[in-house]
Amino acid sequence: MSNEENTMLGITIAGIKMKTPVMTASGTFGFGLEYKDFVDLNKIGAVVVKGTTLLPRHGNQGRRIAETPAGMLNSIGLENPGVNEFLSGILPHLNAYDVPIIVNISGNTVEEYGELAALLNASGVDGLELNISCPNVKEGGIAFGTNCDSASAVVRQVKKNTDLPVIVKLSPNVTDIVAMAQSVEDAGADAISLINTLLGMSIDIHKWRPVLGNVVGGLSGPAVKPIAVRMVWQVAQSVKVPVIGMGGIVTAEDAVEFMLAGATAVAVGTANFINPCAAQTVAEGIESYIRQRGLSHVRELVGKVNI
Amino acid sequence: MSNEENTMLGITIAGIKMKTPVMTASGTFGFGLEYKDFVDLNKIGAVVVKGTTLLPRHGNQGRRIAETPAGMLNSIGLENPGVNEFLSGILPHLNAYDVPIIVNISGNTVEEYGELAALLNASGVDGLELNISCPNVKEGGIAFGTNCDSASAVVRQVKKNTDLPVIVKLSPNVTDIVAMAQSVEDAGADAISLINTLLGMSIDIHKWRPVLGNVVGGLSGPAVKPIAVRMVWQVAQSVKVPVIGMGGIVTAEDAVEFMLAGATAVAVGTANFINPCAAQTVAEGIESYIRQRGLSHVRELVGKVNI
Amino acid sequence: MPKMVVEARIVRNTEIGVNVKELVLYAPEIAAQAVPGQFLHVRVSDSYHPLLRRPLSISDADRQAGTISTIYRVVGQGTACLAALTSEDSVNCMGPLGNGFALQSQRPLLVGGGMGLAPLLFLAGALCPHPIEILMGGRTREEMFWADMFHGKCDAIHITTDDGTLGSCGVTLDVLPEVLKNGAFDLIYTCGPRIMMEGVAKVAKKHNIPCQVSLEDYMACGIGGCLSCTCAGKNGTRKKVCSDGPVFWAQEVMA
Amino acid sequence: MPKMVVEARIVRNTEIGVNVKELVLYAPEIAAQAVPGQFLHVRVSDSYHPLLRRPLSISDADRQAGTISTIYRVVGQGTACLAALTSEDSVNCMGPLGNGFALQSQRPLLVGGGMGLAPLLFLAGALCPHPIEILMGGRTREEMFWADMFHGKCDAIHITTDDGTLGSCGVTLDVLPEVLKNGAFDLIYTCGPRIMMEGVAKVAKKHNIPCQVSLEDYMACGIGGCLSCTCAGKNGTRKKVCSDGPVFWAQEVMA
Ligand SMILES: Cc1cc2nc3c(=O)[nH]c(=O)nc-3n(C[C@H](O)[C@H](O)[C@H](O)COP(=O)(O)OP(=O)(O)OC[C@H]3O[C@@H](n4cnc5c(N)ncnc54)[C@H](O)[C@@H]3O)c2cc1C
Ligand SMILES: Cc1cc2nc3c(=O)[nH]c(=O)nc-3n(C[C@H](O)[C@H](O)[C@H](O)COP(=O)(O)OP(=O)(O)OC[C@H]3O[C@@H](n4cnc5c(N)ncnc54)[C@H](O)[C@@H]3O)c2cc1C
Ligand SMILES: Cc1cc2nc3c(=O)[nH]c(=O)nc-3n(C[C@H](O)[C@H](O)[C@H](O)COP(=O)(O)O)c2cc1C
Ligand SMILES: Cc1cc2nc3c(=O)[nH]c(=O)nc-3n(C[C@H](O)[C@H](O)[C@H](O)COP(=O)(O)O)c2cc1C
Ligand code: FES
Ligand code: FES
Repeated sequence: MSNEENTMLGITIAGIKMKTPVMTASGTFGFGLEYKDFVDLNKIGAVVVKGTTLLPRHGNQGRRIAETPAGMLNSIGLENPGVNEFLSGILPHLNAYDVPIIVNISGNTVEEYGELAALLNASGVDGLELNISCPNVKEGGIAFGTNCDSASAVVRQVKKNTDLPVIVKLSPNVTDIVAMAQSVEDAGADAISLINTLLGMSIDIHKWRPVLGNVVGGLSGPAVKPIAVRMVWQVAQSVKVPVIGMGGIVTAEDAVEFMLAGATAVAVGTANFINPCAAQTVAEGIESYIRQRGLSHVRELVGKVNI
Repeated sequence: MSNEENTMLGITIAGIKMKTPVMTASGTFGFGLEYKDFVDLNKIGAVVVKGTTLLPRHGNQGRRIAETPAGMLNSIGLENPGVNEFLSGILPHLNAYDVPIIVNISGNTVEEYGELAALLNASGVDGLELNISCPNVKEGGIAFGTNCDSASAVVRQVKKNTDLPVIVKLSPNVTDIVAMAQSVEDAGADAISLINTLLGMSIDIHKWRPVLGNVVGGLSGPAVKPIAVRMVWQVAQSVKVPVIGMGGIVTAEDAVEFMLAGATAVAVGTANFINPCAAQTVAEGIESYIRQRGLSHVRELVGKVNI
Repeated sequence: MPKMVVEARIVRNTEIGVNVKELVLYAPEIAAQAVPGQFLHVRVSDSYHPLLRRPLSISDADRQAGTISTIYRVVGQGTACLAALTSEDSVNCMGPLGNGFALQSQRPLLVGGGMGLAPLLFLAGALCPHPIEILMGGRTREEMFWADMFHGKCDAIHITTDDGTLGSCGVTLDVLPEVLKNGAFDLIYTCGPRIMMEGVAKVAKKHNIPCQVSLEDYMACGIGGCLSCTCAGKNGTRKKVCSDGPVFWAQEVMA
Repeated sequence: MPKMVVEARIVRNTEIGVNVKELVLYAPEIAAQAVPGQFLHVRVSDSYHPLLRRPLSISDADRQAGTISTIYRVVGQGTACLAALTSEDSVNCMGPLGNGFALQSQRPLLVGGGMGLAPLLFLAGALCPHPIEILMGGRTREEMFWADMFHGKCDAIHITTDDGTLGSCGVTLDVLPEVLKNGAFDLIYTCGPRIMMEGVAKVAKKHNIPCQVSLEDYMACGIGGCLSCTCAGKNGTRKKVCSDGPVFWAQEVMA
């Protein structure tokens, strides 16, 4: 990427400098390295790694994904090798690339979030994303993301334990997304990302059983895009911190829609499964779009929807 | 339809006898008569008419629908000729058919709901469906559907003013659908229908404007089906009154999925736009399914998902 | 006139202009009923993406052959799906929908712009053998394959293009006054961009000539059931473009 | 071995059995790399419905011609989309994915059931000129077009069908002990229904013959990034079927 291009797409979110505003959504891009044959990791805005927990997790039993119209359900259940293995076994490989690494973390208790944050307050990590909204783990998980007070408690605890920028990822499974966003902002969030998946279910009508081993799972993909755009638009108007938009982004046009709604950056999730180069093609498409519109920088799109 | 067939699909919900468990979702089937060239109205479970208000409404300005991946947004804004015109100009024509008529009503205040219920406590009307969840009107609408107390107040007021069965239609735009369902059941609901549309938004990236004149609109269609199935499953386990399931049903297989999740009856909405005969083809398909499984009645499906 | 939904075999789906195709369907029941101004509501794909049908005006109906035609421009995903179909495919098709043009004119003037010329083609055929004049507008010469299609059906064809590459340079409204001066028309039929139709209706009113317009709007059901497409009629009435129209008397829906 | 994603032209997509088709793609970069046991991850439609790719084993790779093949059964929406494509189309295709079979065997036995025979076909070609025996099972004679495909590649072909319409009546596991008695195999490769592979692995263990199994699971990414497809490995390890497999030594993933 030439310098000039850098200038058109380069952004800074909560102090994290990114070459493009296109990140990868946690859980859909492994630890980044899995995609290196398809994407130049040096050209991605930021790699947000798979949700990481204090101890290793095996995740949920049984079938973990189901296709739905223009979407998919997943119930991975936060399978991951645990924070220590991440730090010693994975992070060094990732740090061979010139790309910001954001670690998505999940805890069962407020204290666990704090512990994770402390452990990850390490060189080579550029930011934390708090997953307070995973619908796939029974012991809490989603509860933090649907209650303003517990969400704030998590954020405060994390902020106490880290110097890194803290992004809080919101659940869409709430009545009032704006109240959630304002609570975590008040508690010290440096940025807000949304949306995580919507809680859904599929039933196998031949077997009379849930399709997923975990019964319910999280809905993602193009199907959810209108809900995500609406929430990003509502939140972006109501908070001062930058918003990272995601939910169904597959094309550059989708990304532009989120940015017009108020997102400073975006993330591609399910799209990585459709097009393993998505993070790069979306960024390239945004740049063409900007050029065609005669703009000079991607920030000129942010929040520019005319109501 | 032969008698035997009647017996396989016939159900009673809150005292309303239906020949099939397939109703039409409010707002997607006009007042029924619009579809008479395509569907034999005598063979539909029940016609749920377009949302009706005390006074005529012109609805929202500007573009009212947008297509989204496997779904659509609408912001009709409850355009309707008002309850008086419905009673005098439309209902008599509908009553020429042998099909239960359920009137979907919306008010701006608790009192308006009561007044509507009193006016519709008329012969030729078989039930009321309370739309406490329309995301498309500014003056309240959705507020009733996202707060347990105001929802209960609406239900109690309506029950005071009518002898008809009262179905309460829930909004999916809530953190806790079960709490909403239990509140309206406690307040006297005779049945619960769900889901109404999810609040969404689309932005035109050429014009930098919302696609819909009303900025936001309600998402419906196959895209939302996994969310609807999950909510029906959660609610059916938590209330004693029958549940009417809807949200993305296009085929008989979709309908069976909702019934296994716990719906006693279902409604087809957006599907009517794809296939104007949907209400009939879905019912026929359910019957074939039942026969193939060697069952004798559709009720043998209800809530039978094996967890 | 009962409406119906049929699985219609594609007879042909051929390019007739740049990004413009003519689709001919075998649908004898619809062909037997269709009148000019009515439209089809076509399921362009079996998948849920795109989800909704696409409304397309009927540009011809051949009762003998049992076929109906429509002429469409490929503008987005739906019309692109349609363009990919071949004579081995069939499409699910509702029709004939809406109300057609009033056919009592003895001395009609047709004013059409862009794809609005499609229903006027069917209309011109139906108004024969009365002498017909048509005023048609397009962006550039390339779009004016229409002229060939109206030859033989019309006594006079007036053409405008935005860039002057065919006929007069300008838009139909520039030429309309002169056309009206030279002919004693008893009805003006217009279909095309909203702004053009509004202009035509205004001029028609000034000249005291009855005028029919054919409106477009985003449609879900196509049959009056969803209220996606309503517009304001006179005296505070509401009109559904799909089932009260798409053809209206200008004064019903325009100031 | 770098993985890649290519837009592959369809050379042919022909029916070779009841509801079974062979798809041949021109993808020289993938053909140059592919080894038996690897798979393709195919985007069956440009629309979002179906949304995800479909994993299909590579059944052949012709480096000279630059083509790769896959044999698939039409079971649902995705494979139906694929079946509708013709040599005028292309498909977006990731490959070659996963790890292939160990090729060191001098005296291999292949045991396959149903569509699990597809990767074994490629394997049989690669193991030549060693003497190969294959034991294949299917429901009924109709499904056993496979036998023709393995002719010339194998020295002995043992067949079972559930209904006895071809070969022995029963399942592969019924015949396996006898086959093992008559040959001194140094490696058993198996691909097919889970229950069959588990049975084969057990028998192999009893006979002290190394065994490779090729697992299947529902896959989103196909490259180890989503954890849709993980299973339990020995000693509490986790294995991703897509990137640690799909081929495993039996004792890695089975009791
Ligand atoms: C009664 C009626 C008759 C019509 N007859 C014809 C015809 O004979 N030939 C023809 O080419 N087109 C006709 N149209 C317009 C045609 O329906 C749209 O061009 C088509 O639906 C676009 O679908 P798409 O998926 O390709 O484009 P989309 O991706 O949906 O949209 C592409 C562009 O088309 C515009 N558009 C989409 N739908 C409509 C609509 N219903 N009305 C106005 N603009 C729309 C969008 O704003 C966008 O700019 C008619 C429309 C109506 C309502
Ligand atoms: C590594 C791998 C290699 C494969 N190789 C072949 C092959 O060479 N030939 C072949 O015909 N099939 C193969 N399959 C299975 C193939 O991927 C599925 O049949 C296909 O994805 C079904 O898609 P569909 O949309 O047609 O069916 P769907 O509607 O998705 O499902 C139809 C049926 O197929 C089952 N199914 C769907 N996906 C899978 C899957 N990933 N694994 C197991 N069952 C599934 C479903 O349970 C359902 O019963 C392979 C699968 C994997 C994981
Ligand atoms: C397979 C899968 C796994 C996911 N795992 C996580 C996770 O570990 N942590 C998290 O915060 N979000 C997780 N998500 C949610 C995504 O990061 C993203 O918020 C969501 O999928 C919406 O974006 P999309 O529609 O672009 O996929 C996961 C999503 C998928 C599909
Ligand atoms: C165009 C349109 C208009 C609607 N109008 C109403 C309404 O007036 N009252 C109401 O309760 N629900 C209304 N709905 C919601 C539907 O009745 C239904 O709950 C929702 O669309 C989900 O079902 P579906 O996915 O099958 O369409 C409307 C939906 C659509 C698409
Ligand atoms: S399109 Fe549904 S009312 Fe006109
Ligand atoms: S399919 Fe994504 S990890 Fe295997």
